[in-house]
Amino acid sequence: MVDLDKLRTVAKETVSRDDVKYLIGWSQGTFGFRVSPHFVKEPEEVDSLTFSPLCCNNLATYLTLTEKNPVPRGEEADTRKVALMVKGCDSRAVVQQLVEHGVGRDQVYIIGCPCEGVVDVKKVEKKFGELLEPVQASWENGKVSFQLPGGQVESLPREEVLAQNCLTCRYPNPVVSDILLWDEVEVKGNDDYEDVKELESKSSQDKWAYWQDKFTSCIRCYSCRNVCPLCYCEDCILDRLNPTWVFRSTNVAENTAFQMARAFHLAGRCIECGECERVCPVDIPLMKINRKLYKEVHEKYEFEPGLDPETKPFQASYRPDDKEDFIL
Amino acid sequence: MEHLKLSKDKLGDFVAKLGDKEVLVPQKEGEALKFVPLTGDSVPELDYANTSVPPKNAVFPQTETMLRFEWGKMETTAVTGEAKEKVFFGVRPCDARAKVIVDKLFTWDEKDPYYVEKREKSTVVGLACAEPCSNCFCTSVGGGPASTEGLDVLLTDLGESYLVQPLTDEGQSLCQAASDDLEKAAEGDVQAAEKVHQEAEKKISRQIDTGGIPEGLPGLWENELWEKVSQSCLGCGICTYLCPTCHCFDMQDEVEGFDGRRCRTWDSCMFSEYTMHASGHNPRPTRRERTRNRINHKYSYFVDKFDVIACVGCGRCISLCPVNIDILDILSKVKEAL
Amino acid sequence: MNNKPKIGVYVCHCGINIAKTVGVDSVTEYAAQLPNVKVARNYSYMCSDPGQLLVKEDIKNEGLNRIVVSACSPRMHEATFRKTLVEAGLNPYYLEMANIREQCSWVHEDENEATEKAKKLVASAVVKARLLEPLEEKEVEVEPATLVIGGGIAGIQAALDIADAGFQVYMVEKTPSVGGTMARLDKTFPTLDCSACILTPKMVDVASHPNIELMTYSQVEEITGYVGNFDVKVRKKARYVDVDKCTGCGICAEECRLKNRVPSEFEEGMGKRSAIYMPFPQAVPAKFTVDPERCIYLTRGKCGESPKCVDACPSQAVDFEQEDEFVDVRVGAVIVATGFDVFDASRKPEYGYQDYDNVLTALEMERLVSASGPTGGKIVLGEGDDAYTPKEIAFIKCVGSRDESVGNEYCSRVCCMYTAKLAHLVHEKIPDANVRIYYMDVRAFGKGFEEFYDRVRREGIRYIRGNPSEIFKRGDKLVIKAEDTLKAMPLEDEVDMVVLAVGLEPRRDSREIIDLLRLSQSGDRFYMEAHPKLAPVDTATDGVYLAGCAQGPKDIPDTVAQAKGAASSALILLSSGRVKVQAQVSVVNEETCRGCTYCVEICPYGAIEMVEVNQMGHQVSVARVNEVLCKGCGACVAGCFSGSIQQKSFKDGQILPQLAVLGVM
Amino acid sequence: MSDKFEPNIVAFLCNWCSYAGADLAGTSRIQYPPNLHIVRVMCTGRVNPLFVVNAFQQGADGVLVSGCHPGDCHYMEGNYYARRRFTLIRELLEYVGVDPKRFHMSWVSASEGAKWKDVVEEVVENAKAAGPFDQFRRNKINW
Repeated sequence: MVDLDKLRTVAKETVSRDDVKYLIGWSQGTFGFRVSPHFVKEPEEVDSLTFSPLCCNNLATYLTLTEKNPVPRGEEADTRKVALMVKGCDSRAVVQQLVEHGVGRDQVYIIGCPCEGVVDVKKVEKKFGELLEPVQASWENGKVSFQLPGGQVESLPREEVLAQNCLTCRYPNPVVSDILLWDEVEVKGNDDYEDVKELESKSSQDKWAYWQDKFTSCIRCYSCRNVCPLCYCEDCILDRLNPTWVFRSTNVAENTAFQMARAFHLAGRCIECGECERVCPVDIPLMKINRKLYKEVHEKYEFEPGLDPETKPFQASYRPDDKEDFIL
Repeated sequence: MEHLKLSKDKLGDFVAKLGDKEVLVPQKEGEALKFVPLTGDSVPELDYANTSVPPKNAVFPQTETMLRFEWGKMETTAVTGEAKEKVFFGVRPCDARAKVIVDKLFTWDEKDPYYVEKREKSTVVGLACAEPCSNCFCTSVGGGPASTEGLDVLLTDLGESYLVQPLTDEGQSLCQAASDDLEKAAEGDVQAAEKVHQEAEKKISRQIDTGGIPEGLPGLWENELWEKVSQSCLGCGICTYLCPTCHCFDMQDEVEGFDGRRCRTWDSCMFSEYTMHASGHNPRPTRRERTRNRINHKYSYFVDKFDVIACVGCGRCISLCPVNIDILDILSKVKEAL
Repeated sequence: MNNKPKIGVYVCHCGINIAKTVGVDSVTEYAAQLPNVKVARNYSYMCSDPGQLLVKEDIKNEGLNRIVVSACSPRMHEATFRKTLVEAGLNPYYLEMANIREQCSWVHEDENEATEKAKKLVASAVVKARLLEPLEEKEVEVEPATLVIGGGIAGIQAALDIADAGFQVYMVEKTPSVGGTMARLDKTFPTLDCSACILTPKMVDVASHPNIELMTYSQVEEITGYVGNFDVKVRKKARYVDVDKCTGCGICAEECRLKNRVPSEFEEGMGKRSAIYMPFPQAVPAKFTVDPERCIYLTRGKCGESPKCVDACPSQAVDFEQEDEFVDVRVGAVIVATGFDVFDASRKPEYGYQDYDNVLTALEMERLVSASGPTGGKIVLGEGDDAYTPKEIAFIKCVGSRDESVGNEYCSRVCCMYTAKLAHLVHEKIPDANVRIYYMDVRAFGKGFEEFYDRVRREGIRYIRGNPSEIFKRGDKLVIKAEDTLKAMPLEDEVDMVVLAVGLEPRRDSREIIDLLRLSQSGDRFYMEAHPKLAPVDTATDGVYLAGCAQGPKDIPDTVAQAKGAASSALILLSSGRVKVQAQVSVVNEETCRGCTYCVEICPYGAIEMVEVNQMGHQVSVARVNEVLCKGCGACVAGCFSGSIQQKSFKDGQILPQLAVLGVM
Repeated sequence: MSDKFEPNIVAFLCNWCSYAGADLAGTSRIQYPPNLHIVRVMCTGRVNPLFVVNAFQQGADGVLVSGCHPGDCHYMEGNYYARRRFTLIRELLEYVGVDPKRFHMSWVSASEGAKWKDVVEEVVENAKAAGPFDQFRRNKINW
């Protein structure tokens, strides 16, 4: 069961350690169902930290997103740890970053928060409309209850409000953590890739019609790439001009190439946190692409990323008896 | 110009009468609402708060060919004169104001032929806001749910009919073309519309007093508020690409085999490549500088040049930001630090 | 000289090979108007001296700085034209070739199809040429030593040549003695000189040569490194005999409880040996070895009170505590002389080799006729008192060669002549024997071969043209069912003895050497030479050479010639002391590298390591390529998501424009 | 026959096996359709799967990647990595709606000139059946 007092006391101790630079957690957003990532440097700031079904951000992205400012002459680079609160999927992102040396195990202090699934803001805003006053939410034995403005409490079944990948989530408990805030939750989800299979069964024309419509509306704002904890190249090849892989212009040809490159670069790496789909302003079902490759890697190679920090990266390893069903 | 009335069931014929012009209406594509050409004789439904993609895309397209060239031939063929007559139907007043603001830039010291040509060929039919979104704050930046700036005609929803206010002679000629669907508005209709506008204005609860911000902002250059507000920023392009007043663009030469084109594409000051120098040095290396620049440009530099804040308070950047960075929260912190 | 690309395009006619189907003039015209092309010519033979002169003149007069040669395959003449560029003072890597012969004119008859395709291939080459960068071939020291794998005549000859040239040689032989298959032959065709007489002196030379370190009863465990600097790990298998003490007296073999009860491999199983043995009398080194699979003490842990060989040995040389020893050596070149296996005749069941004792393979026959063989050279069949000398003897040729059903389509080159030799020896030892040879063809192609073949026929040995279909027993005689195709007469031939002229096959364990040295196999599964005509002793791996039957069936004269060839190739390396190393290696852009170590995991040669770098005050770990270890495969480049590691001459920026040109035209 | 669609195919061949196999088909004068244009790389491990997407974008109707049989790679492991990468990109291409007949991978060794001909014919045949590729091709129309 979520224990906010323990969360805040642990946060306070962590931030006041001298080997911790700052702690990243969630705090109530500025309006409606929003929650925003919160960087806590001083112990007093911990009180605004929270953990609720609204905390959908995968904070692991900040471990690799922080740009390194040039260190002024004479000063030392600040190599203290970063403390991070992680849900089940977030911790898998951290594991994958450890596998790829995106971050060192000694550079991050992981605070695990077993999670019973986060809310899909679009689903909820469709039900309650885009509210202004901040809303509180919490898990109540299998349901999610919302304290709406005006004191009214509304509790809805998980299936109606949770994000799609939370309903099928098999790793709600953090895979790696230095400290676990409360006891682990029972695994409810099971994933049989229904959405992927349903699209796979369609004909080539139908599939292309489906994706063509989606990719045409892509405005290449790169929020899907920048929110992803595993897309952290200094200078993404899709932005680069020499060589130019993808033109800057937005049309179905360049957008498809961009989305396929992003999906391929996540093959055997994506841990299905669902952030890319959440942030897309034009609602492209990006998880549907990632989950296709996740399914292939899982079924064909019995490999799931982000579970064991010691494994070799999937795309940097092979087995001589890998399947080859289409090679002439 | 005197007011007219259009009953809702005549909306379809009114739109059909807009002649051979291409009519752009707000329509859903997936979950996202954006301005797309009306197809066939379908009637635009107008019960929406605001489109997630602003109408700027039609006059300042995300990708626009400026000129074409071929291997071996020394001259290039400019791509102008291809703009088509367009009618924006159901534009919110804030988006219309945004066009006026952006016009100032594109007709500043150098008339931008591509933009100006499209702007002259477009007529804007606005729809006053009856139900503003939770993040709207147009009244704080000189706009309003029924402001008429940049509009040719303003419609106000009166229940089963619309009050039609032609505002410019463009709007006037438009209404003449569809005169048989319109009837003279009664005095009561005008008061009813007036009441709708006042109520809408009251519903806008988010405010910010922008007094002192344009002059004070440059002084906060090294203030630590920028660090605090930009820490969780992802550096993506949502708040700029979906902002009706953002107008930055990048020019690219795209070659295909032995011929190519120079095209203009949107760019965002929140991307690091935006200010990346050829030498690799970047004057705005981290998101702190970029966020600071974005706010300063809209609320200070633009005001110095054109004495209008380059923000119409549409609230898109607030509701669509993936990590809930709220421009009003930033501005309130700026006010404190002034 | 500013580096703005000025390209020269040269379209080759290759006589009519290209010009017959590709319109060379229209291709040249087309090339002339491509981007940055300053000069476009076509010429009948670009690889000829006048052809190369054309290029050199243009580089001088027109100031060309990129050259596109559209002619044959770069695998053929890339090196030639690189030399041309160097002679004209241009960096050799400013060259790009378009393959409009093997992959265009020779495979597409329709003229305009071939011409259109040639244009596209030229355009693709021109677009890449524009973006080529100059590369420097690094030079590395060469370790003045050679590793010879295999102690047969090929290995011995190569080792002696190199050692005589004054360089250190390490020879590794898997069996207890050098000599290989040749040591098991009696006489050698066509001169009939005794095999042991011409081989034993060379074996002794190998053992005693100051520059040769001989490691018999050993095998190569691991080879790493690159041309000029191979680090070799050799496993010296435990002999359980101290070679320094052993005098080769043989008392231990006499005393051994399994005295003469173990089938001798040297005698093809016909002779016997003890569990502690020396393969054959003239073995070098003349030392004894304990057979670990047969020795009672080693297999059961106890041999009576104490092993009889230990007690009997006058110099206490037998030592069952001995263990495998590992030796590390560093060499500049490797010569593979691992020889061949004889075709297993039981894979042709119709000849009854596995059923009847008097159906022998040619190698068994060699041991039979050999004076040092199990029967002291007498051709006898049967055991003890019912042994008899056969009268009717038949040879059958092409057993396991030129035969797709057993997967050996090739001709083993040696069977025709050794069959004639064996037939002659039989005739000599049993004057009144009737010898006949069933054959499809007689290939007596070498020096003195045809004369020897005539002489054998004149001695009354009958050649019957027809491949027997089956052999079965009737009474105590063998019946060969065959057809004399010249007389078109089917016949059943009763004989006492049949000798099968078995062919040569690649070693069963050739896979080990392939994995060690990254060799590839040609269609017949022998090791593949770099080029069958122009580079028969080289392999695809620099610094590794082939000698003898490892590269394909051949007789002793060819083997020795090839061994001397391999030795001279290795000596080129050793004598120059320096060698140029692959220039098209990978390089890392340390600014955009995010240190994910994918490339380090992917690199098969361990050529990439992570290094700590200070970037604007931050300690960052990035990848760095060791340009000497990198072989230039590029697997790391496609594995790098941020495109930070690129392979020179095959950069993403050089390949993508090719796709543009090939796509759009 | 003339208006019959002639596919334009881009092929990435590894220098040591398939390129040599194609050369062998040449020296043995084995005839095969001319639709296929070869880009030489040192190893299939070098071929970035995004080249395939880029080739389709830039006008290819079919793409082939051909290299050494597993175990024969001159650089030991290149083709193993290629096999895994191209299995994934093929699944992705098919999932996005690109006809699987457009992308092929093959193992052709230096001695398999005849097999090279069969591979080319099959690839060309399949591409012809799939028809011109225009799904996400960079066409100049919308410039």
